[in-house]
Amino acid sequence: MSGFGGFLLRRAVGTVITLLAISVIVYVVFYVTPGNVAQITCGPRCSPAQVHQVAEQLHLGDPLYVRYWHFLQGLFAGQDFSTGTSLEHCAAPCLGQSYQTGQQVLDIILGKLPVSLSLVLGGMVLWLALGVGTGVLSAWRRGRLSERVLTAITLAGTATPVFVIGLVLMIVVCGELQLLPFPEYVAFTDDPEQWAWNLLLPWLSLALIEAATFARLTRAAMLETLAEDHVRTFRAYGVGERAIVGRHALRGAFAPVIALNANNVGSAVGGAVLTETLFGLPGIGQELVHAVKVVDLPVVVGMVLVIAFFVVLANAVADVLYAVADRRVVLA
Amino acid sequence: MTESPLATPAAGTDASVPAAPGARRFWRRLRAQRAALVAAAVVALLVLVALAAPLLTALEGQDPFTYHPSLIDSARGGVPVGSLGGIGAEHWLGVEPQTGRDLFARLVYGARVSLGVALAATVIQVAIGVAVGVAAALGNQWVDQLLSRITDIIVAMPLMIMSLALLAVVPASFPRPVLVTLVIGLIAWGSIAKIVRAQTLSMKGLDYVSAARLSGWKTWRIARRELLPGLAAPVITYAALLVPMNISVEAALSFLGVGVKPPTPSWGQMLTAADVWYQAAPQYLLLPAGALFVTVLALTVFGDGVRTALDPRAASRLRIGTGRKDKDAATATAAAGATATDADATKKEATA
Amino acid sequence: MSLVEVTDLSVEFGALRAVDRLSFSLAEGGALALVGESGSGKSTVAGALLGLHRGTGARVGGTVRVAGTDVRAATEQELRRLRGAKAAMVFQDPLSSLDPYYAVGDQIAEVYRVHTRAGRRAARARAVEVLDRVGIPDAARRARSRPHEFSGGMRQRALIAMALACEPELLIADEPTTALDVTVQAQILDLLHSLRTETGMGLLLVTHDVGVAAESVEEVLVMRHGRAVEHGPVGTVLAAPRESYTRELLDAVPRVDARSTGSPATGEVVLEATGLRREFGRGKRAFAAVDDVSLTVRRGETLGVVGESGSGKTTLGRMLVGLLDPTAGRIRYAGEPHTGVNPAVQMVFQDPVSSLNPRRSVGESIADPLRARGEKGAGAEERIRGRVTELLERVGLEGAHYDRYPHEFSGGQRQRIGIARALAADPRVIVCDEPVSALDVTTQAQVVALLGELQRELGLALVFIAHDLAVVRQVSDRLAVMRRGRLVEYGPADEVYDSPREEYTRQLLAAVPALDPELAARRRAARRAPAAV
Amino acid sequence: MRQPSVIARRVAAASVSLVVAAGAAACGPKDSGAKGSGGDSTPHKGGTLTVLNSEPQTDFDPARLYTSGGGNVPSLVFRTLTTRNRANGAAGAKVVPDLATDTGRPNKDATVWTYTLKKGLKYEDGTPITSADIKYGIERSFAPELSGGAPYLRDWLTGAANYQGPYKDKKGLSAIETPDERTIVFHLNKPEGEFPFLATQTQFAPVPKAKDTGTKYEEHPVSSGPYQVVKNENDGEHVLLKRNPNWSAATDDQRKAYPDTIDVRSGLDSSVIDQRLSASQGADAAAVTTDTNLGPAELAKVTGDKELAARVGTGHFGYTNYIAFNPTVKPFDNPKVREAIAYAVDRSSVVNAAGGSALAEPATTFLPNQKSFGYTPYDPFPAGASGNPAKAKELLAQAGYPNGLTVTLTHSNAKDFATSPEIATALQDALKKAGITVKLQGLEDNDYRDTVHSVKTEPGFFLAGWGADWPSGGPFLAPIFDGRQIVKDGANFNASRLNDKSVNDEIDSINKLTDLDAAAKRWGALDRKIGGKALVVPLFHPVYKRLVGQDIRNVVISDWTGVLDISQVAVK
Repeated sequence: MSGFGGFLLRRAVGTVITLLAISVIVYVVFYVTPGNVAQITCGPRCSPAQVHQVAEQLHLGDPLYVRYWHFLQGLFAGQDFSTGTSLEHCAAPCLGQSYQTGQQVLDIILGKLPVSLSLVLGGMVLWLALGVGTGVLSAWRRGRLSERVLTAITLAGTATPVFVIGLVLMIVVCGELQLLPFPEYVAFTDDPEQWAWNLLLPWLSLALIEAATFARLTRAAMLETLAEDHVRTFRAYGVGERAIVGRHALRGAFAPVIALNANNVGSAVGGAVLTETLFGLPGIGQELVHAVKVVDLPVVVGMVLVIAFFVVLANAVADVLYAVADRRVVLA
Repeated sequence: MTESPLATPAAGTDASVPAAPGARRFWRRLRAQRAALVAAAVVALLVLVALAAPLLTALEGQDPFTYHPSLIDSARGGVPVGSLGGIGAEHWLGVEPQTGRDLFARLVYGARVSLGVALAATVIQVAIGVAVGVAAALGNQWVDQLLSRITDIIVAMPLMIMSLALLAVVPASFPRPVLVTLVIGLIAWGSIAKIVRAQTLSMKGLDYVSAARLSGWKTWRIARRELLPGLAAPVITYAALLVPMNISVEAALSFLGVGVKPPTPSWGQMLTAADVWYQAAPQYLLLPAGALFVTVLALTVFGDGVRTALDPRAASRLRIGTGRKDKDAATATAAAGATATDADATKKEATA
Repeated sequence: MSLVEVTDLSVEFGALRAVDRLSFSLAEGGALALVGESGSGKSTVAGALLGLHRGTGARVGGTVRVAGTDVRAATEQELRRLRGAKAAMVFQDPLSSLDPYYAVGDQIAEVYRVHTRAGRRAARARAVEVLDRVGIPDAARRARSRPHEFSGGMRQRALIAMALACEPELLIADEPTTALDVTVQAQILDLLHSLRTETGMGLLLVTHDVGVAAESVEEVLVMRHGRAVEHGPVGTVLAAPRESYTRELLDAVPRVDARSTGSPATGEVVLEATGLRREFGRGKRAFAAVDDVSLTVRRGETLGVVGESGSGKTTLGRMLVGLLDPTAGRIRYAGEPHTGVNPAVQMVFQDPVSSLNPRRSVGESIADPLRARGEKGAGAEERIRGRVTELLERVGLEGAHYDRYPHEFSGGQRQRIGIARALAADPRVIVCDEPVSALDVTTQAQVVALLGELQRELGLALVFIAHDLAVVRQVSDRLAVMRRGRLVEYGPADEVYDSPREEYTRQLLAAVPALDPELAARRRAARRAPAAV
Repeated sequence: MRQPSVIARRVAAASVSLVVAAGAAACGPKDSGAKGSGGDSTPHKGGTLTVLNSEPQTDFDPARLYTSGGGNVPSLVFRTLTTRNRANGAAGAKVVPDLATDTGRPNKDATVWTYTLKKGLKYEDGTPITSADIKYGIERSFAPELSGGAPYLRDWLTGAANYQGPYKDKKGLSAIETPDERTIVFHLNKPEGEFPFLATQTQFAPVPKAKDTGTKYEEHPVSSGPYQVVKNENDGEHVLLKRNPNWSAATDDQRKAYPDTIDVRSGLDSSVIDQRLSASQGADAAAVTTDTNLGPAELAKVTGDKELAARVGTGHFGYTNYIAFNPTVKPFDNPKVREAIAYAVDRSSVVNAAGGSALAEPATTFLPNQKSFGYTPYDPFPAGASGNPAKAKELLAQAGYPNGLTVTLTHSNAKDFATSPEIATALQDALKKAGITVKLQGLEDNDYRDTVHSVKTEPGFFLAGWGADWPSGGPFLAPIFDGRQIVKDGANFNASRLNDKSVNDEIDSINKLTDLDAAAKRWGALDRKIGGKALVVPLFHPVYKRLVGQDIRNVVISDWTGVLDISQVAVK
């Protein structure tokens, strides 16, 4: 299917361009951010001479385009960093070293990614179940009271900020009722059972926010399909209402839900910063917020690129899934 | 424009019953949905409260800034004295812990910021989104490619992070509420641009647009006279979903410490400070959370109502208006469906 | 006992009474056609036979008995058993009548299993069987592909196969061929005919096209505003109609064999196209919608352009007015090469609904060309309003309509407004793309007459693009027949109609439904000889 | 990896949790009748201690750590020449020998200090600890890659001003001599009686040159203390410590080291920490926190819940929050204006903004209210509990502003309840009563620190705070009021630009004293003298109230750190 190959190639090139453009934007924005990076890195009581040495060490004196050139060099060819006693080579794609901690940015990301992914993927399962479930029910019971109640509950989820829901949930469930342990990230590889128990609450908070969006979309898509001509055909052939809603209307909502879900997962990797902060999950979003506050440019650029990559990847996946689900759509 | 697969449209079907002109039809459908009406009333009330904030606080005889140290118990962390957090004749909704400022006044002034920022940011997002969307749809191949690439970048850019960076960059002398509005406005117009571009592209092929071209009008005038009125429906529908989203973003920015600065009160800020008082002074948390909840709920329900009223196909489901499916390609049918998809993608990252 | 027994049927949607005390009956194996213009209520009757109006808020009066079941009194259970098993329905728009996400075979199997206790595999086998029966080649494989992978004709055959699956006693066909090309329409009508002779099932055909009725039924019932106007054997009704409305209806039907009144004009060449070509799509998927077409349009003359869907006639039309830039070839207006939009060459569009901006008043739309020309200075508004009023009256409407909105007009009136807008630019050439295809026969005739008057009075050159050979015959002086983007035949109209040189043109003409049932039967036998499409 | 946003001196324990709001919500569950910590209170060895913190143990390298008294968690791994006396209250503010046999033997004018290492000191891998390792450890702290420590070594050691660390100039520091394996001599460029206090910092921890891996050393530093590092994930986000077999209690009478393992977790929300400690279920019963105060919810409940009250440890750390003036900016050049503001300040509303009287005490002196600082109470401009607007108006009239004036107060946007918006708005409201309209200028945290600490951009009127590197007047008064410490092109802390010869001379003469009690009295007197100039307006001193789990025993809180000492705590 050369069309598909062509599509992938075009999307890959587009992605690279987009990511590079984003990295330029981030570099420019953070280059002008106030806050003397050398002073922050060196420490509160450093003498001007020491600050100058640190600035030298981190090439902070170079003009913007030189620093960006180093960044590109690192990305495509790798870079060497001195640990004082030895030279440490950071292989391509090397996103550089954090000013504050000296850790490789790539290591930081790889350390944080599993947290964000487990939060988002778990959340996805719940928000799909909750969202699509509510959507189908409200489409099935359209117009009746139960639909109004369902819609109100899901809308309530969207309307309340996560840091309020999360906190109240945590204090009631973990504190008062002691049903769940207080959320603390346990790597999946170490202990899957604990991993799940600990993440149940963050998943629920994240899902409550997203569920309403999916409920609304599922309901709208199903109602739209129910108004199509082919539903009339099947009614004219005596097919029961339950089969019509179950087989045909739900199938009609399949494509838009997939597309939205892929987008959601993509942007949630970086966007779940509030949930991560509240539940103390060391994810990408929380790390990025901190890095911005201490103007740790390499970490910020690295993180933003990773988040943007997931968003763009998610959009591409959304398009492919949409085309697969609805054969009539041709991959542009 | 290839040959349409069907040789002729359905000549034989029953003639369409003449329907009321756009506006009247819209109001009739909107009135038919009780939930949307209630929501519209709530939204109107909120806007009124926000505008009349000084009047209301004067009525209560308080203002959002004066401290009342006597009304809080310093030894217990600044918990308000008196039942239910000091609710009484003098302070209708009690007093704020640690500072003793009047909660009712702060809530009412807070509405100004939260609603003001959200509405203004939405206007910016719509303006940029429509401009970019229409330009991309009507421009030549390169213009379309460039603008679409830019839109992809904006959508891919994590909203929260860029707000943090921009809010850190701009000197503090710049008035903060305006800055927050600009930041939210400048960063979240991506999805509306996509919707407008799709809708304009679909309208570009319509016969009355071709007719306008034939009569000699230039692209720009055609865009203004023919296309923009057609865009009103999807844009209004989407804007009604954007406002609650922007309110939540302002609250999130405050939670991360970069939102509106004290002493200007805003719901997001109150929530951020209040979350630790969950047990000691619950009303401090419940009041702003309740206010935020009611506003976002009302706006979302109103937004849904507007969408259903504008979408002719939905009208038939509600068995009002023409009673027959309008196949009129120019109305917002397709766009309304797409609206739900795109609107919610950006919302996710803003407040999760 | 008759298959269908309808007495005093009336159906009301809110204030509108679509069907008014209609009674008729259909014997077993019989074939009846409900003929009438849009708004006559014929489709509503078809729907009432299967109780499709139940639950839509419509008020249904009178009694309807189909294959022994009283539809109005039937319980939900009985109604569902009736639909598909005893009486099956085929709809007009094949594209949207099938679920785009499921394979065609599966959909037929689903319907089959509703009415029989058959297992999944048996149902699928049945689906393949009926698909084969309706003439779909390689039925087993095609059963697995999805609706959008079928052509228009194939999809309609699949729908008919779905109807056959449960061997119903009655087949209701609501405008089954209206959305198809004339050649494909002929094949579908033949298929219906052979199925009826083979299975003996009854047929209720709903159509606006008298010719289609003549070809396929024994009895015809003419309807108007929900009431029966005339009912009788098709031969007598068509040959000697008793009611004046029926006569009026039959007179308005264009005949493909009627000689055109106009004489070939000798005016100078106003518009000339040489070697026009237009490609769509990129790389491997590119295809030429119009391939090397050259023709001329003379002042005061009408050039007819005929072809089936996909023949490239609309693309050609849009290139002539400059809306579409040709990939190759040139257009010369009054001798000079010209690219892009040309005020002297205007267009009338096909779909009355989308040809006028619903949010602007009718007068404003007509005034567009005047304002675009820069009608400035004092009194410009009066002059414009005057000119528009003049144009409105010239196309048979009133000046007072200036401030009304498009949705307050009927299809025919909207086309007249479209013509007025074209005239506002004082063009020398008007390209009409399917101007009357969306209209009823009577309105069609009036609009065609209006175009003829305007041509004679203003010396306009007209390009009349359509798929209906009979209508084109009435208006054109010269004729171009197009097939897959190429000019198949090009010459004086009468010459091409009476003695077509190309085999394709002959096939086209043969497929046009004749008003005379005997002639139709002979033609059907002649057609049976060559293999089906 | 996360530097606390406050600029002032670090606290003894891991850095003060100034990023997270001071208050923390937590609602203790119904009291599940667990045995109070009082019960059988004799501590025993064994078990696992969990430390629940907000801030991670970033830069866990002796060269980079900036601690007061060797730090809480770091001092479990890095023993230093001297250390703080692990005892409750004022006794805990003294310095005692650790690796060295004594607290150091000065020469006549305290410019040369000699230390001798105890016998039998070993690293975790069994190799002996030598004086050369101590010297190498100090030299490392000068390398730019390992920046972050306190400035004293650079200022005090002769010829160390532009030394760039062992990686760049190999020959090392001449100011430090190691005549034999157990003796080390420090040569200073001016008399420093309080050198033994400096020797408690982690820079004085031994680092074997062979095992040094530069910036990677922090992942697995060689331990000389009772515990060794098993795991250090994400630069201090999760640190796991296990017993160091080669540590001998005989050579270390300060660290009890009861638990077998110590699990230090961070990145937790303050509300969660307080909630877990008050609930105290499962592993949390043997948990403590070193950086998160009680939240308003607990404060409100503590008065009623006896069991919970018993588990709260109250501590005082030498730290003062104050208003700083820049006399080179109008109208603050006029002392009357500064005095008027001092009178107008309402300390009770400021204390409430900082978390209430449980978490903050009003301050009228610049030195913290502890004996070791030589605290001598004085109040040059008595404003009473909630301000004296009348007196302030009177002074303003004298200063030429009869109908008040408008000024701009600069503060940080970080929620640290020290220089944060809440404190600024409290002051704004108070000064309004005295006719002084205050406009607020909130800056992002980094921007705030750069602006406030640079001579060129320093605003006229801003919030600031200062903490003790060690419990003595020296590190408090010198950097702020010593004229010679004004830095023209870098981080300057002498905001009031005071360059008074008598003050400078008095500082030098006190530095000569090695009798710390005598020095303390002199620092107290100097504080009162400077107070009279109204260069600063002290606001409040922080008070730490932190919960411990139910099984925690032997809670020791010294005045030096104000936080419970992990090396003393037991869980069995």
